[in-house]
Amino acid sequence: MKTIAIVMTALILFITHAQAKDSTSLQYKDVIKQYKGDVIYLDFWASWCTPCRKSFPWMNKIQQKYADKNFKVISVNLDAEPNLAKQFLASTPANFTILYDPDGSLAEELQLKGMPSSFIINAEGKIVSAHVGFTDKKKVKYEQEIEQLL
Amino acid sequence: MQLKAKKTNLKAMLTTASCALLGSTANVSAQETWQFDTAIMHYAEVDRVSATEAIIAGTKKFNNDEVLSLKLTIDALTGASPNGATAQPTPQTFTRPSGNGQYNVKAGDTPLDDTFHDTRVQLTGQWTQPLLKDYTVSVGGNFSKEYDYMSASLNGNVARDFNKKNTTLSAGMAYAYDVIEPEGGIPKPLSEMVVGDSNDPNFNDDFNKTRIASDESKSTIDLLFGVTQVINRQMIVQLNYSYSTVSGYMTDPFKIISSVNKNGESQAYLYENRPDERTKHAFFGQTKYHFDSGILDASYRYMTDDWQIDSHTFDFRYLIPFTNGHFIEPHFRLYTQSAAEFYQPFIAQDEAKPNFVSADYRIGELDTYTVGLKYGMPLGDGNNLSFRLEYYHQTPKDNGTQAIGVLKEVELYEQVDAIIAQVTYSF
Amino acid sequence: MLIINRYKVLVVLSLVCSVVGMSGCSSLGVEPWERDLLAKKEMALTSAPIDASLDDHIYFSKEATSGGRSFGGGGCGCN
Amino acid sequence: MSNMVKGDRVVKCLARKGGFTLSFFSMASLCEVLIDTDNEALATELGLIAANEAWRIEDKYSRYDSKSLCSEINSKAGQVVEIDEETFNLFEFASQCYEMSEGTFDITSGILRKVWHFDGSDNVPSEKSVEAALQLVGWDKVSYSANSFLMKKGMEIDFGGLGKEYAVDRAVLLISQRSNAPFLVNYGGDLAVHGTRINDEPWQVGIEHPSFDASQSTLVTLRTGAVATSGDANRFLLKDNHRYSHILDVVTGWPVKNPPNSITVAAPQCIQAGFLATLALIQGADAENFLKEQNILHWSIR
Repeated sequence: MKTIAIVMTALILFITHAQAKDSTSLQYKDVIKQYKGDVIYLDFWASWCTPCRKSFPWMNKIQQKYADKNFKVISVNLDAEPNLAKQFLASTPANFTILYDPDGSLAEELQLKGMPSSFIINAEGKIVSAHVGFTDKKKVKYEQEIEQLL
Repeated sequence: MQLKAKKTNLKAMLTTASCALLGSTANVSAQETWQFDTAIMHYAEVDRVSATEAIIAGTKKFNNDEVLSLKLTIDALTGASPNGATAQPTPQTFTRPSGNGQYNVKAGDTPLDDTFHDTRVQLTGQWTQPLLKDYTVSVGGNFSKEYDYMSASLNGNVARDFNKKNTTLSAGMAYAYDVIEPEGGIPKPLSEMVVGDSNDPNFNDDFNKTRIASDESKSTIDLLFGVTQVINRQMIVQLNYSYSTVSGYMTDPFKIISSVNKNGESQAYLYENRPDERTKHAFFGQTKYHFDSGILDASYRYMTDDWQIDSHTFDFRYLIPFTNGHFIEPHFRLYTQSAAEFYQPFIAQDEAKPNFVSADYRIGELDTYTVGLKYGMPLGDGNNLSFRLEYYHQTPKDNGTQAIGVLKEVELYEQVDAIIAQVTYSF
Repeated sequence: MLIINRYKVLVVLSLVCSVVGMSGCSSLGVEPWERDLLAKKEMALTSAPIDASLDDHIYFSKEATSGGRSFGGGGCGCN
Repeated sequence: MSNMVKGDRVVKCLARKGGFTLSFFSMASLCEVLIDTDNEALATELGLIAANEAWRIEDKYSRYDSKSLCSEINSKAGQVVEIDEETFNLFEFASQCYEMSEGTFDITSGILRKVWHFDGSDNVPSEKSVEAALQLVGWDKVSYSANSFLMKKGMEIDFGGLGKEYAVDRAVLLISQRSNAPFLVNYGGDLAVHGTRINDEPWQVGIEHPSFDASQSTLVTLRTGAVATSGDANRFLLKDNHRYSHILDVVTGWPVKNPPNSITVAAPQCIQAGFLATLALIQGADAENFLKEQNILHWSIR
């Protein structure tokens, strides 16, 4: 009985190494260059993340509400397989820009702490604040921060 | 352009599509509604106890990530369970726990008391919510009432996430208070069961001499410390240490022990007596590994307590999903425990009466294994149905005790076979 | 008998602490956006809570050990 | 003989052997409801139920009515639009039709009418203009949820292929809830029957589809279920003596090669019959085999 216990604990301690990341994909400076002068709500989401789905209707609303005050919602999909994102988008309409970062290079560059993560970026391209998660209380705070920058 | 793919079930698909439109049953979007899990489980042992248990559990997620879950459990128990006495080559007679009436046991049979039919109702509630940045707190309560037993407990738990939620440390505490009010009252420990004609005038006085109280209680404090660690994209591990101390009445008022002479023949039946303190330590390790499509759930639990019971539990499940959303999940569980210090299958009449003694095989040396299979299928619109069938086998062991005299000819450690059948529907 | 038990407890306790200590280092774990498999409900540590509570009740009333995965269970006369 | 007037919408009630015929105009078709009852008041009430429902559906989903929800959706293409449950259910049905037909039955294909005008002339559109129109066609470019809908700027949706048949089925549903008198609903060739007539006599209906000259009408006897007709013989283009039919292959944007002039299909519900008829036409020359293979009862006129 003793040996099985040891083997079991060894199995639990079994550690694998993280895969290497190639760097041909999305970088922060490229994303910002395209939207110079806009205040940006940069959101990171994935199809398997349930709170992310709840944030889409709100992002649609603020994109429409502040569209004329050069405000942009940019959302970055982090699904490894893009068709998962397509299925997600087929049943969750989004009227804002969607970028794809399948190997997570932009996510890594910005050191995401959780999912969904969002960054509020001012017109000069500087990150003003970073947030994790999406709830009713948090979305009120996010909208206030955005309004201050507009 | 021809429709290449052979569409044989076009008419069937079309019927469901149009009936959804014209039947226009409203499908409420899932955000704010309750998620329900209902289950009926039937546990049946061969010639012994059988229980049917029904559960309805509801969970509601609120929009700031708070979760409320409520659960109602109703179970009904019937059948006979061993009263602790040994089998004998001759028929035996025992008094019912209530003191009125007897029941007889045939020669060679393990004595079973069939007065057990009981219905239990249990209500459980748990509230969980995030706190500050990385903390999650949860508080809950539990109330359970059956004919002769009442139990109430409260629990609290706090968990903190580290290093991007890869590591979670949690600490929890629970307090439970149980009261037992057995039919016939609390027996006097190690007193002799009065066996005789119950309408004999002084039977009642003799019976009452073996009673010391109408009810007893015990309280339990549990502490639980855990660490959950994500190893990699496919694997997560949890390690828990739990400490539990129980003080109060832990004796089973319905269990007795045979007092036998040199030739192993029962001379009397003594009511058992267990210590009123028990401290348990349990170490639990679980890992879930996601292969390409299957998911392995393997766990090991080591428990040791100051009743000198050590136990090892191995549990393996392997979920095999199919493309149409169905799945099967084979399950294998192995359990072994050493006997409690004061466990004895019988006691010699001339031996000095020990302080604590019990012949309840469930705290004797025991090996058990469970083999089962679960099959699940989605029913569309988020509802799913699953069936579970398991076979559970118990092998009580002699813990080194030598059978004496006639006890050699009877089965002292009868094995138990049981079936667990469950249907679960969630919507 | 008593001494050996004490020794067993120490061995297992030290094992747990080493794992806890080691898991603190950051090489273990995934980035938040790599949790697609872990996010599945079948990958939850207690993925079938109803089955778990029914099993806890059975094994609590048929064996001498309970809990470990969560609090000790019980709450019944269960003989 | 009496008329019930609702604005410019009139419901005429005519007596006939064994019952009444209620008739009105909706969705550019003559709509009739034949009810076997000698109770004129009941007949008129049931006729009004059907007519009001047909007009409600027309006002809501007609592409030509600028105040309709359909027009609002088309004008707000590129933005997220609020939709109600009925519209969501219609989109769910259209989405399943899109999948069952592997993309050839698509309610966003109305845009192709901008480049194709089947007026019997020879102005076949250029390759480029068809290609440009195709960019704005494709149900896969749409995203919708239980209460919101979004499609690309410039795209348009058209309930033409479903609207009339849906109105027939809705009329059958509402009337059968109100009375169990046997009746037949016929909206311009798309029809459905309900209830069993005296000594189980079938309904005899001649289908005068707008494109037919009198000699070619199809006589249908029907005891249960629904029938829908698709196809329009006099809409085509003729160039270098090649006849371009008005049935378009949504994937290529070009007409389907020699489909039948029209196909009438029978099915339990009118909306199913309508979809199957349109889907069969899209199979072009293979239309009849396709329906035979699926063992679907049909009549085809070439």
